[in-house]
Formats: sequence, structure tokens, C-alpha cells
Amino acid sequence: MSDDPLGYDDLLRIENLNVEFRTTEGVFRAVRDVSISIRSGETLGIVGESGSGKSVTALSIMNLIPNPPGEVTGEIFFNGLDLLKLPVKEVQKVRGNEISMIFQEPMTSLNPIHTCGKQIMEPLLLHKGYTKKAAKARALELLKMVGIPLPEQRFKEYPHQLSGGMRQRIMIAMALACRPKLLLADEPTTALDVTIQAQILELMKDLRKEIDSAIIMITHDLGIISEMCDRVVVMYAGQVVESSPLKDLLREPLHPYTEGLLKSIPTITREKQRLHTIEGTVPSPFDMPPGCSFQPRCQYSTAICSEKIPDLIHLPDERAVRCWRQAKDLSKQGQ
Amino acid sequence: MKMLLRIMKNNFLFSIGIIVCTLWIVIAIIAPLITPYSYLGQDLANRFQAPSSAHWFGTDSIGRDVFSRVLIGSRISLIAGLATITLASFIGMIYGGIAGYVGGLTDEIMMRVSEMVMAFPGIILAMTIAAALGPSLYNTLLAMVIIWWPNYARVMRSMVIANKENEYVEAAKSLGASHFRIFFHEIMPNSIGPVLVLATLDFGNAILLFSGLSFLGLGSPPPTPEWGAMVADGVLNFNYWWIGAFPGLAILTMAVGTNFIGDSLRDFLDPRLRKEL
Amino acid sequence: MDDNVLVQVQNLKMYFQTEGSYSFTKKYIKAVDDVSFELFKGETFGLVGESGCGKSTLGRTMLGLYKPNAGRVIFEGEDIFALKNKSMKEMRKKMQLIFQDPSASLNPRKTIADILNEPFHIHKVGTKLERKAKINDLLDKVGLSAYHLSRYPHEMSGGQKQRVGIARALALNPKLIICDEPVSALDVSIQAQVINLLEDLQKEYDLTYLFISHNLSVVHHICDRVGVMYLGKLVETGNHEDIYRNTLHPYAKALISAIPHTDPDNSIERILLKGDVPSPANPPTGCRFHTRCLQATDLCAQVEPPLKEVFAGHFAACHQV
Amino acid sequence: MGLLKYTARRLLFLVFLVIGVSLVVFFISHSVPSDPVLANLSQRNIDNQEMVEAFKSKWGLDKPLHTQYFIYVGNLVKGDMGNSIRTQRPVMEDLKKYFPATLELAIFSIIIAIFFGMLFGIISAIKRNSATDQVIRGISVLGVSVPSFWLGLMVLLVFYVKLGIAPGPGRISPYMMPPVAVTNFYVIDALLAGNWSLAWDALQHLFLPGLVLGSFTMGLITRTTRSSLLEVMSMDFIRTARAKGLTEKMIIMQHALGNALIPVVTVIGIGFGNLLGGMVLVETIFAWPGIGQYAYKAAGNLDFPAIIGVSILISINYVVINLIVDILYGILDPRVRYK
Amino acid sequence: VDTKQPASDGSKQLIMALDPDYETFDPGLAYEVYGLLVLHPVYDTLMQFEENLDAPKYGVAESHEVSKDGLSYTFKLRKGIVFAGGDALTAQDVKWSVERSINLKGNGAFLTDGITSIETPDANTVVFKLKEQDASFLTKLTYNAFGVIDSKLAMANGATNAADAATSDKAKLWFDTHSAGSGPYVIESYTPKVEVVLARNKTYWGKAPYYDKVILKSIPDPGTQLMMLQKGDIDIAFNLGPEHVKQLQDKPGIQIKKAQSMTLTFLLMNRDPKIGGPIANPDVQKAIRLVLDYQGIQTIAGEGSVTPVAPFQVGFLGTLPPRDPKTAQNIEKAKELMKKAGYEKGFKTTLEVATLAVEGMNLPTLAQKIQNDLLQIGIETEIKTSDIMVALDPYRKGQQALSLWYWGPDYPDPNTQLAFLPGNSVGLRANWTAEMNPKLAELGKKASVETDKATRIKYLQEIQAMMDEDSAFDVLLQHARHYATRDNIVGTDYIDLYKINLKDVSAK
Ligand SMILES: Nc1ncnc2c1ncn2[C@@H]1O[C@H](COP(=O)(O)OP(=O)(O)OP(=O)(O)O)[C@@H](O)[C@H]1O
Ligand SMILES: Nc1ncnc2c1ncn2[C@@H]1O[C@H](COP(=O)(O)OP(=O)(O)OP(=O)(O)O)[C@@H](O)[C@H]1O
Ligand SMILES: [Mg+2]
Ligand SMILES: [Mg+2]
Repeated sequence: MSDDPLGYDDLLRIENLNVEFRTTEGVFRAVRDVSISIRSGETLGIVGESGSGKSVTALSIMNLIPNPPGEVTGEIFFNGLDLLKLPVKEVQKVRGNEISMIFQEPMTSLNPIHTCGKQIMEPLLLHKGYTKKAAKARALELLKMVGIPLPEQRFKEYPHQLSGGMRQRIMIAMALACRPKLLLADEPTTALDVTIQAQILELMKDLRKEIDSAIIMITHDLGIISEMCDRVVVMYAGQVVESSPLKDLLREPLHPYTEGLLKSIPTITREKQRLHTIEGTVPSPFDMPPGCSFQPRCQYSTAICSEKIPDLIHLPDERAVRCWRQAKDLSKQGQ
Repeated sequence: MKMLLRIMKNNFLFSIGIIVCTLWIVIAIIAPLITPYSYLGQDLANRFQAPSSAHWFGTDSIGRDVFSRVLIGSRISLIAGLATITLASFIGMIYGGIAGYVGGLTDEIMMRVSEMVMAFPGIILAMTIAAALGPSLYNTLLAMVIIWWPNYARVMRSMVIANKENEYVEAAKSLGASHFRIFFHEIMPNSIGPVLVLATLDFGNAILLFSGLSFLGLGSPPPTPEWGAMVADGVLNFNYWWIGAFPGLAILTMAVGTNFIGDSLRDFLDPRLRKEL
Repeated sequence: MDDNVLVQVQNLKMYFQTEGSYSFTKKYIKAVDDVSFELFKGETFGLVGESGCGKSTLGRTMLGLYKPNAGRVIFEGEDIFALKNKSMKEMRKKMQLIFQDPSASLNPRKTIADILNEPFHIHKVGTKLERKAKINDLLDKVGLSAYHLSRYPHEMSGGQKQRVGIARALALNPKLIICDEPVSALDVSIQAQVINLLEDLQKEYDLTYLFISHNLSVVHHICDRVGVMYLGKLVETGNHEDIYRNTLHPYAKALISAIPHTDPDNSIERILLKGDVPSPANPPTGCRFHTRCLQATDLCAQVEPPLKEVFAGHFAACHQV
Repeated sequence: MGLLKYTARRLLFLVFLVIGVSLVVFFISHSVPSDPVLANLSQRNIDNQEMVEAFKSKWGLDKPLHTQYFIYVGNLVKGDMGNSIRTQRPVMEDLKKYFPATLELAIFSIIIAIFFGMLFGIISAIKRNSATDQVIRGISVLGVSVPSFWLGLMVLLVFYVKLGIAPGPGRISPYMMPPVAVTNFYVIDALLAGNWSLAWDALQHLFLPGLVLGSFTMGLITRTTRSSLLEVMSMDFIRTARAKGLTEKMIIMQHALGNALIPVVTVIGIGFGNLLGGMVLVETIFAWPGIGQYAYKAAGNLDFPAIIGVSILISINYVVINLIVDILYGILDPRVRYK
Repeated sequence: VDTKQPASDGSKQLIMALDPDYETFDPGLAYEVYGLLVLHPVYDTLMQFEENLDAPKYGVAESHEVSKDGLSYTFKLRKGIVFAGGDALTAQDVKWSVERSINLKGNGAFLTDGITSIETPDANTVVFKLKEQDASFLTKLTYNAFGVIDSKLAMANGATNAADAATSDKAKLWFDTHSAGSGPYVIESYTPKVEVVLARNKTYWGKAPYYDKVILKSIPDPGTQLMMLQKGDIDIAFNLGPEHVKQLQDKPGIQIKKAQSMTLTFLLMNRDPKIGGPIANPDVQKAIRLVLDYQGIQTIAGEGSVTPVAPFQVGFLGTLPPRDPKTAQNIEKAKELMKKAGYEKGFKTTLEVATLAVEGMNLPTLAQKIQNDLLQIGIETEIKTSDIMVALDPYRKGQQALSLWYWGPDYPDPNTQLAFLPGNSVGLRANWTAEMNPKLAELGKKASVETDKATRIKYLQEIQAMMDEDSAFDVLLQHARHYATRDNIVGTDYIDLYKINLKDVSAK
């Protein structure tokens, strides 16, 4: 792993991930040529608009894209193994054990007819060979860890008896049960209220220190990214359009979409003024523009933008961007 | 139409259903033109003939051609099924719609009443009605409609209750729309889908129940070629299996046809199962 | 009464019954419990609070969509609950609603043309031609084109649907629009477009907005005055500056501190509240917030604090201020 | 809502139902053009005014309608449903005799239907869109489409007459003696009496009618199990289970099936109700001495005490089944339990 | 193939499948067609039939005397008869039993109508006093209404012969599952809709029956009976239609039995123009009699059925030979009659029919045949089916224009058939009043009280000849009774009253 081309000590490396869905309307590519990598202990944020392929990317890592209709190609290396080529049995050993995932909808992601305790114990019994008793002890410990009051009682309760915030804590406890090396958090707070969201974010921050696993944090809220993450990947229409360390991205966004996004978010720190907007809408996956997918909405668009899809250009400081403007800048600098 | 073809291409059972049903409908329409004999023509010299090239399905106890009777019988079955389902779903839709829309105590009472009808053993009701008013197509249909409408009322009610919470209903309300308009323009059109699906699904059941009732002698009087009554005739003449077997097969195929369609249609309309088609 | 006041909400109570009408034990959800405030002409009043605290219910009751258990809503001097059917229908023209979920608020079986025609049809306004002209005008205002008219809602994007919703609300030239989380369901990049549109329309038509949201950044951006709700009660109101810079109520403070923000240098000390929002069916005694409040005292658990004017135009309901 | 309260409400409804059902039959009974006197007295006796009067006063037919009804309800409260005009026995006695036969058959066939229905449904859902799936769906549709009276005839013809591998109509072979009545379920009674051959005989006799009767319900259960399982398999918590690394088998057995069963229970309830309704036809074919034949004869004879009796019985049954379904719901679904 | 297994204890048992109509075995109440099948071998009567219905023989009576005026019958009882329960049978038991039947007012009670009193001068003598002469009194005595009950046992179980027995008697349920008779069998068990089991009465005074047990299985469906017989599950299949029997021909191990049933199927044609319309015209009625294809009708009813000229069954005293089906039809003459009646072009009417089978023949099937035949003289009919119980009402009230009915004699004597005469009960159902044919009515009255056999025959034959010319009824069929047994069973000859005399059945 040390012979990584980018020099990262990668825990997970996604290369040229493509996901296609065959639907009644036709085939569309939900994820296009996505390459992402993450180091141990790092927190990586993925932002992007709804439908930009964030969840699909995460699900691909877990090998959870339903087939049919989904079709995943590319490589996903984890601990040197290509998860996409692994037999199902092996993948099942990794899932919930070394990689685990927290889902967006805490309301529906728990089985309504099993107690919370049972659901937390399940991965322990399955992967770690715990006895029932040991699993219960560990589950209670986890419940305490994610800040659930009266864990003994909650252990026996069913998901519907808990509030959304509680359920998300259960999800987190479940995900952390086997001390995974990688935690995928797919919009873990989107469905929650502001004050509860704050609680969960704080909890995750605290846990990050304790468990020292790498986290991929998926969200469309740049605010959350800026609080949580070390590095950010911005997705647009199934592609990675920018990948930068957090501070660089916020100070100096390279991609016009990132720039527009940052400017269009109202904040309470900024003065009240007219909001910047990105005109137009995300293109339909069946009707992708031929060139850069952001080109129809882009204020800097030039002729080439509507002709050829730009490559992801790697820049210094571990930054990368998919934009003709940067490519030109780069070539100018080169001259 | 295009959608129909697309579904047919992907769904074997659905295609069979469509083909079988179309066939029966065509038969029902042109039956008098294609029956080799009159469905009433008696020929006592040739009673109880086994199936042969002259009588494809054999002849019955008074020498009538079973094949011709089965073909003509399709008309009655189709009409009975259609009439029952149409009337029952219409009544059920109005009833359930009102109960769901008005809600509260009205809803409670209306639903208890419909539940009572449902609890009431349908076939006994039909038999009693037939015994009391005399068996005839109308009385049998009446009984079937009485048995059937609460199903639709229930579905309609739940749909209306779900739909009346929709924001577009609230939008219409805030525009000042009347109850009438809200009910008929906003809620109804969005609620009848499942009712219609249920109706398609039920079509086969209605044909089955109808044939069951006519089997018990509660349908129209002879010599009407009702399939159920023909099977009953077959039971009386047990060893001449063809008298009962063919009308029974006719009922079966018609019910299977509509059920294949209904089944696939429901899967198709259920968004969660839709993708498989 | 102040000429500038458009709507006055007085001691409004809206309870929902939770058990069957024939049950012996009646239980209520006190969705809105004794709320009073006023809306001034041409202003945007933001209503914030956590899910289930009664924001939508308050908005809908103000429109007369629910019949309240107590209290009055006075719109331009008229108590809307005292109106007869006919005059209520007239009144409806003056108040409109925009919803959170643009898909759910448009009837999926109607074309956009049908949807936009509906207000005119209901109120029998204008001839066919006039209606058509008016609709085209509306489409233009909200940034849609005539070719959208023949489409069905599911054939449009979220932002476009929300624009249709806005056009419908504008059709009858209302004075008040209640925006119930109009941008929460939209993508960030579209959100900004819609917010700008709402601001433009307000200027053009001299509209008054009641803007419901749980996104405090958006409220901060668009609102002149803000009310903070907690469990059916208004706990703090004041103008924009007061609420964000000089927060009084501990709940409001926590809310504001909880907003994640993109400015990496500016990290506000976050106030983390204990536990969850209690159920509105069974609210705590005394100050409803005392179970989660970091500064709660015995008094808070027993006596309900009234909403008092702490500074001019800045009200708060807390024993500690 | 607590279970107790719910049950209480259901039982209250039962009272309402019994009153309603008896009222309806009473109403019909007196709007019909024919007269139980004529239907039940011999030709000679009808010409004899004295006999007619005696008959009328014996059955209370000479009193005004509402009086008759109140007398009826009064007796009903005491557990007396009056006497059947036709059999001249107390309706209660008749029901006690006939209902167990029906119930035994119904229970047997619902067990068959549940077993095969769920099995097929699960297989079909797991192998969805495969050939197996298509075949099972075909069978299930056949099950709900086949007229039971016809199927009964055909299976008897084939399995009993032609192949001789199944026993004939009736509850037991003609040369066997019914067991001492304890439960009136022959299989159970025979076992209680330690008569193994009789129990086996009775069980064999259940098979064909049970299959015929259950075919509809089986089809319904297969269909529901399949679609419900498919639906559950597309839910978020199944994805969670997958993400935990559970195998597909574990997911189906431990996570999906429990949830998928919930709608199936409803269908089983409906199916059981249908079974009792469909009894008339099957009992006729299989000479099964049950409530269906009793009702059929009663309706034909305008034997209103008996008709009301059967109607009330079946209605009560419907309510009880619904109650059981609801209780099962509570057991299967904790969300209902605590509401 | 004989798959039938012997009873587990090796005792001999007979299994008979039938579609019975009995609901009770209380001899005072039972009056169903199949009642005597069960009650005859259980309850002895003073008189009984053997082999045929010519003349009743002695049962528990050993001799009798009739007074000169014909109003008093004195019976001497056989000595030494004991009930199955152990009590001795006395004249008191006879009196008690008959009085109970009278007072219970059951459906068969009309048979006791003429009795004014019953006396028991001593333990072995019973005297019946009658209101008026009754040529059929001895025949009536063969019915179960006169079955002798063990009065002690019965009273111990709630029975009473009191005047208010109709309401105060509580023994009906007991009688359903027990018996208190002195016949060759006792009722061992009765499961309604399933079976009746008769067991040998070990103390029977007469010749002991062959079988230890007789099991009567309720199998309503003839097809099912057929299957069970073919499979060897039963010994007798009693309710077969003509078609079923045909299917059994040449089947090994089975013997087919055929007999003349006393059941008639006839067409009622109303005489009241307000009800019947054109049907009420006597010429039309005669035309209908002429246009029907009796041969075809007999084909449907099956071999062995005949068509009497008038409602008097072949087998009764004085019945004329039946029609020759080959020559009975005369369409030309029928058309002429229609013309004469002014209905040359025909007319429309309804043909009412009850949905049931008579002796294995489905009435609606027959109705369709009639419908077909009537078309030949332009009478278009619409068939209206209804359940028997519904159809009975308008029938008995005389409100049907044209209807298809069946008739079984109330007791085995031609007098019971006089009901069809104008002015009598069945005649009036066609609104055929005495005034319409006073001669015929008068003749009927004479025949009913005549006790001299020769004169009776003369009167009866005259009546039949007149009814062939003018009648509101057209007798279509006197049915044949078809049934079948395993071929080793003997003694199963048909006697209309008892169907089969169970005590005579045995196996080879
Ligand atoms: N099972 C599936 N079948 C078909 N299309 C799918 C499926 N799953 C996802 N998609 C499509 O793939 C595209 C990417 O979806 P994805 O869920 O990754 O978006 P996202 O970035 O997570 O959006 P959000 O913020 O709304 O969660 C969308 O257009 C979605 O409709
Ligand atoms: N029609 C209704 N019947 C019963 N309860 C209701 C009804 N509408 C709302 N409620 C209840 O009233 C309370 C307030 O609901 P409301 O929708 O006003 O909250 P909200 O502040 O708008 O929440 P959100 O941010 O989730 O939209 C909630 O507990 C809700 O469950
Ligand atoms: Mg997502
Ligand atoms: Mg809301």
C-alpha cells in the first residue's frame, strides 16, 4: 500500500467506479468514473446535490447496489482486496465488521419488529463470535457510549418507541459494534432537528477520537462538512468535480460549482444581501450534456466545455478538479 | 397501448391473461355466429354423446351441444362479472368516499354498517334472497352486489383518508374550493386507482361467485346456458364427465385470464414492485 | 389598531384530539397553545422551531383551515373565524399558502395549466382569455415558460414545482402568503433561486410573508422579524437583529448555536441541549423547556413564564430574563 | 389503545352485529312472498285450519313482527336460538352438531393453505422472475380461479373413482362408526378414544375436500406472501441488515419474514372467512355434514330460525377471526402492540 | 372390486346410501317420504304391508273385526310381545301411542282424523271408533302414526298423550336418538345429515333379521352414491337417476333394481282465465296433452317410467293401462284444437317449476323438454324456477298458470288420488271447480265412500276415462325407481311405502 501512486497510505481506494441503472426509461449512469481514496483515521466528506451519486458510491463500497437494476464496474480496494471482485461470502465478512454504514433514514433503517438490543447484538454474534451474554454486555456499553440514557431499558425497546435522534444513535452504536476500520455515514443527520443534529454531530466528533476509524461523511450540507471533515469530495451529476482539503476548498474553491454552492448558502455570519444563485437545474441523467455536465449552468463556460468532458486534474496540495478552466490555467502556468 | 405491449413483452403470465381474456371477449361477441348448433336445440336421440368431431364437447342430458352452450355461456358470465363489479365498485366508492371524507362519527357508523354486511355470510344472503324473491339473473346480481360493495368501500375510504391529508387538498381548501370540488376534483381522481385495480382483480372472483351461485340453482332459469348451472348438470350426470368438465374449464380459464391480468397489473401499479416488470 | 398591522393573532389555541370521538378519555395534542403576535404589512415574519412544535399548525389555523379551540385571528380588522361562508371565501383570496413539499402540494393528475386555472375557476374570476393572460403573466413572474403548462407535476424538477406552487399562491393577488418551509425540500443550489424569487415578488406585490422554517440561516437571511416556537408556545419574538445578536431565551440560544456553518475560522461555542423534544400530547409543567434547559430552576418547573417585552419589540418567555 | 380495550370494543361490536344480522334476516323473512307454514306443513294439513293455527302458535308466527323479534332476542340472550322449523330441533343443538364438522374441515384446509401458500410464496419471492416464480404464480392464480365445486367434482372423479387412491365423500368411511363425541372433531375424538385407524381414516377423508376448499386461500396466501416479502426486501432496514454482513438466508428468515407475515395474517383471516362461506359448495360435493349444507337446506325451506342461527354463527365467527388476526398483529408487530 | 371392509367386530352390517328427507324419528311426528324406511323396522304397527301394497297384513294384531256399520274396528293383539326395552306390549300402549299422535298434531296426524275414540276392553284388545266409513282405514294403520310405543319408557323420557301434547310433549329429541318400539331393530344412533344406525333388537318376537346392524348413510348426491357403490363402500345406492343406472350396466358385482314408483309428475294448467289466460281454455289444455312427446319425456325419466292417462297410478286398484308413448302424440289434432280455441298463432306464458329432482329426474330438465314441445303449437314459455318451498305457496293457492309438479300418494290407496278431481284440493289448485265438470265431481264423491271392490273399480275407471277428455292436469310420468345394490344382497325389493323393508334384507 505504500507504493500508492499518490503517495497516500490508503485504507480504501476507489478507482474508476461506474454504476449504471437499467430502468424502464432506459439505462443511466448514476456514478461516472469516480476515484476516491481515504486514509486510516481520516474523515472524508462527500457533498453534492440530491441525486449526484453520493449514496450510490457509498453503497457500492458496501457492495449493496441491487443487481438488477444496478451494474457496478471499477475497482474498490480495501486492505488490498478488491471488494467488487470478492465472493459474496467474503464480502459479508467485511460488511458490518471492518466497514460499516449509517444510513440517512433512522426511521426506516431499523427493523421495526426486533428490539434495539437484538439489532445491536447481531453483528457481534455474527462477526466476532460473542456469546449472547458478552454481546449484551458490549451492546449496553455501546448504548452508553452513544449517550443513550437508561441503556438497560432501551435495550429491550423497539425502534418505534424511540425518537429519531435516539434511533440514529442506535444506528451508530450498531455500526460501531465491531470497531470498524471504515465508517460510512450517509447523511446521518439530515432527517433530524437542528438541536438533535448538533447532538449527533458532537457525538460523532467525540467518537472519532475514541475509535480511530476512518469516516466517509456524506451530506449536502457544507456546514456539516466544514465542522467534521479533513478532506472534501464534491460530486455533481455522478462525477467527482473537485477534491480538496477542507480549508483550501472553503477559502478557494476551484470548481465553479463549488464556488456557486459556497456563495449561494445563506449564513448568519454573513450580512443580509441578495443570494448568489446558480441558474438552471441539474441535468437529467438521461439527458446529459455532451461536455462538462455543469457547463449549462456555468458562468465561465467556453466552447470546449460543451464539447469534451474534462478530466480530473490533480493539482498540488492534494487537490484535484474536473474543469477546463483549471486545465487552461495549468497549461498557462506550464508555459 | 405501448405500455401494454411493453408489459406483455416482459411478463409471460400477463400476456397469457390478455390473450385469454381477449379470446373470451371475442367469443362472447361473435358466439351466435360460430356455434355449430343452436344452444337450445334438443336432440333426445343423441343425448349423452361423448366428445366427437360432431360435438366437440359432447352433448348433455337432453341432447344439446355442450360446445355451443359453453360459447354462448361466456356472454352471461362476462356480463354478470362486469355488472357486479361495476355496480359494487360504484356503490362502494361513493359510500367509502363519503365515510372517509366526512370522517368522525359518520365514518364510524358507516364503517360499522359495512363491516356488518361483510360479516354477514354472503352465500347465505344470496340463497335467502333467491329463495325469497325467486332465482333470476337480477336477483343473483343483486345479492352479489350486496355481498361485494363493502370491499370497495373499505379500500376507497382508506385511500380518501390518505389523500385528504395531501397538501394539494389543503391548497385547494386554502383557495376556497367547496367540499364538492375538493372531493370530486382533488381526492376522487387520486383515490380510484387502487379501487380500479381491486375491481380488475375481483372480476375473476365475481365470475367464480356467480358460477357458484348458479351451480346452486340461484341463477337465471333454464335453458339459459350458465356455466355454473351446466356444471351442476354435470354433477347430476356424473359419469358423463364432459357435461360438467367443459363449462368448468371455461369458468377456470376466464377467471385465470382476468386474474393473471389483475395480478400483474397490481404488481405493476405498486411502485415498489414496479421495477421488476 | 395600528394601521401597519395586517394580521393580529390573539391567544390562539389549536388542539388536536388524539383518541376516537366515542372514547371516554379524551386526549389532546396542544399543537398551538395560546399564541399571540402580529404581522405588519409588507414584512417577513420568520417562525422557527423544531419539528412538531406547531409551526405549520399555527400557519394553517391563521388561514382558517382549522377551527381553533380558542383565540382570534384578525385580518385587516376582521375576525376570520366570525366570517360567514361567503365572506370567508372572499377572505381566502387575500391569504395564500406555499408548501414544503412541492410534489405533494400539486395534484399529480392535473396539468400545470389546470392547477393554475383552479384559483380563477373557484372564484369565477375573469374570462378565459383574461385568465390565460394572467397565467402567462404569472409564469413569467416565477420564471417558467408557457410550454410548461401542458406538463404534469412529475415531469418537472423540484424547483420548478415550487415555482408553480408560488404562482398558484399569487394568482388571486393575496396580501399574505404563509410559506411553510418553502425551500427545505430543495437542493442548495435551487434553494437560493427560490429565496431570491420570493424576495423579488415581495417587493413587487407588497406581500407580507409568514415564513416557516427550521433552517435558521435561511430565516436569518430573509426575515425582518422572527418568532421562536417551542412545543406550541411562542418563546421569543423580536426583530432579526434582536434574535440573532441579542438572543434572550435559552432555547433560541441553543438553536442558533447549533447551526453548522461553513466559516472555518468562526467557531461559536455550541450549546448542546439534553435529550429530545417532549411530546406535545404530554408537555412538561411550568416552562415547557425546563426539562432540556441548562439554566432551569425550581420555579421553571412550576410556573409558566409569560411572554414579556424585555426590550422594545423584543419579547421572551423566560423566568431568567 | 390497549388490547383489552380493543377486545372490549370488538365484543361490543359483536352485540351490534348480532342484532343487525338477526334484524336483517327477520326483515327478509317477512318480506318474502312465501310462508313457512306452507313450506313446512304437509299438503293435507294445510287444508286443515286447526292444524295451521296450531303450527302458527307453536312457532309464534301469529304474533306481530316486532313481538316475534323481541321474543327471539330475549331467548337469544339466554342462549336459546329457538327451534328449527324444518328439523324441529333447537337451532343451538343443530349448530353444535354441524359446526364442528365444518370447523374441522376449515381448520385442516387453512393449515394446508398456510403451509403451502407461505412456502410457495417465499420460494417465488426469492427466485423472483425465474421460471420457478412464474410457475408458482401460475399455480397461485389457478388456485384462486378454479371453481371449487368443479374442482371437487374433478378430484373425486380422478382420485377416488378412477385412481382409487383417495377415500370417498363423507367424514369417515361408511363402514366406520363415528367416535364418541367429545370435541366433534373426528380426528381428535378418534385419537382421544385411542382408535388410530379411525383417526387415520378421518384424516384421509379431510384431504380432498381440504385441498379443494383451501385452493383459493392458498393462492391468496402465496400471492400475498410473495408480494409482501418482495416489498419488505426493498425496505431500508433490509439494506441495514445487509450492511451488517448478514447472509441472504439470515436476512430472509430473521428480518424479512417476520415483517412480511403481517399482511399475510390479514389474508389468512380473510381466507378463513371465505372458507366458511365457500363451504356450501364443497360440502355439497363431498357430502360433508356441516353448516353449509344445513344453511343451504334452511334457506331453501325458509327455515328462518335456522337461517338466523347460521348467519349469527358465521358473523360471530367473522368477528372472532378478525379479533384473532388483530391479536396476532399485535404479536407480530410491536408497533401495534404499544399504540 | 370389493373394497368394503367388514365391521371390526365381525358382525354383519348393511350400509345403504340414500338422500333422506327425515328429520325426526318420533313416530308421532315423522311424516317424511323416508320416515317409514327407518320407523317400520323399529315400531310395529297393527297392520303392515308385505311385498306389495295390495292389502295390508297383520302386524302386532292377530285378528280384527269390523262392525256392521263400518264405524268400529276391534283388534286382537298377538300375545307375548315385549318391547326392546323389556316392557310387555299391551293394548294400553297402542291406545296411548295413537292418542299421542292425534294430540301432537304432527304432519301425519291427518291419518287419525276419522277416529273418535279408542277403547281397551282388555290388555289384548283395542277398539277404534270412527266418525264415518273409511275404506282405507286398515291401510292407514300401517303408518308410523300408529306405531306402537313403549309408553312407560316414553313417558319416562318426557312424552305425553295429553290433549296439549303439541306443546307439552318433551320427548322429540329423545326419540331422535332412541327408540321405544318392538320391531326387529332399535335406533342405536342418529347423526343428522350423516347416518342412522339401527341395531338388532335381540328380543324381537318375529323372525330375526339377517343383519346385526343397518347403517343408513346420508349421501344427497346421486353421483356420489354411484361412486361409492362402484367402489364397494356401500351395499345399496338408493337414489340413482336413470342415467346413473345406465352407467352401472355390465359393471361386475352390482345388480340394478328397477321398480314402479308411485310418484307422478304432472303438468298443472289453470282453469281460471284471470290466472291462466289462454291456458285456461279446455281446448288449449287438451291440445297441450296431445302435443307433448311422451316418448321423449319417458326417455328423460328413464326406462321403466310410464304415462298414466289420468292421475291414478299403475299398481292401484282399477287403474287403466297407461298411454302408448308412440301414438299418444298428435300434433295435427293439437293444432286444430288451438285453432278452435282461437290461438292458431300461439301465445306466450310462463312455465313454473321447482328446482328439485323427482326420482332422480331433474324437474327443470323436464321443463326444458316441455318448453321445446309446446313450441310446436306456438306456445312460447319462459321457465321460472324457484325453490320448492317458494313454489309451493302459489301452487297451493292456485295462482300458477302452467306449472310442473309431482305427487306422491298420502297412503297407498286410489282414494288419495281423488284429490285431483274438480272441486277437490288439488283440482282447486288449478281452479278447477266442481261446477266446471259436475258429473266428474259427483262420480268422485261416490267412489270415495264405495266399499264394494267391483263398483269401486267401475267408478274409478269411468273417472279416468273422463279425465282423459277433460282435465286441468296432464300426467306426464309415473316414475320408475332406480337403485342398485351389490349383487350379493337380496331382499331389497321396492315397496313404495317402506322403500325397502329393511328387516327382509340379507346377503348371499
Ligand atoms: N436502485 C436504484 N435503481 C435505479 N436508480 C437508482 C437506484 N438507486 C439510486 N438510483 C439513482 O441513482 C442516482 C444517484 O442516486 P444517489 O442516491 O446516489 O444520490 P445522492 O447523491 O445520494 O442523493 P441524495 O442527496 O438525494 O441522497 C439517482 O438519480 C437515483 O435515482
Ligand atoms: N391534523 C392533525 N391531527 C392530529 N395531530 C396533528 C395534526 N396536525 C398536526 N398535528 C400534531 O400537532 C403537532 C404540531 O404539528 P405541526 O405540523 O404544526 O408541527 P411543525 O412545527 O410544522 O413541524 P414540522 O417542522 O415537522 O413541519 C405535532 O405533534 C403533530 O403531530
Ligand atoms: Mg443519498
Ligand atoms: Mg410543518
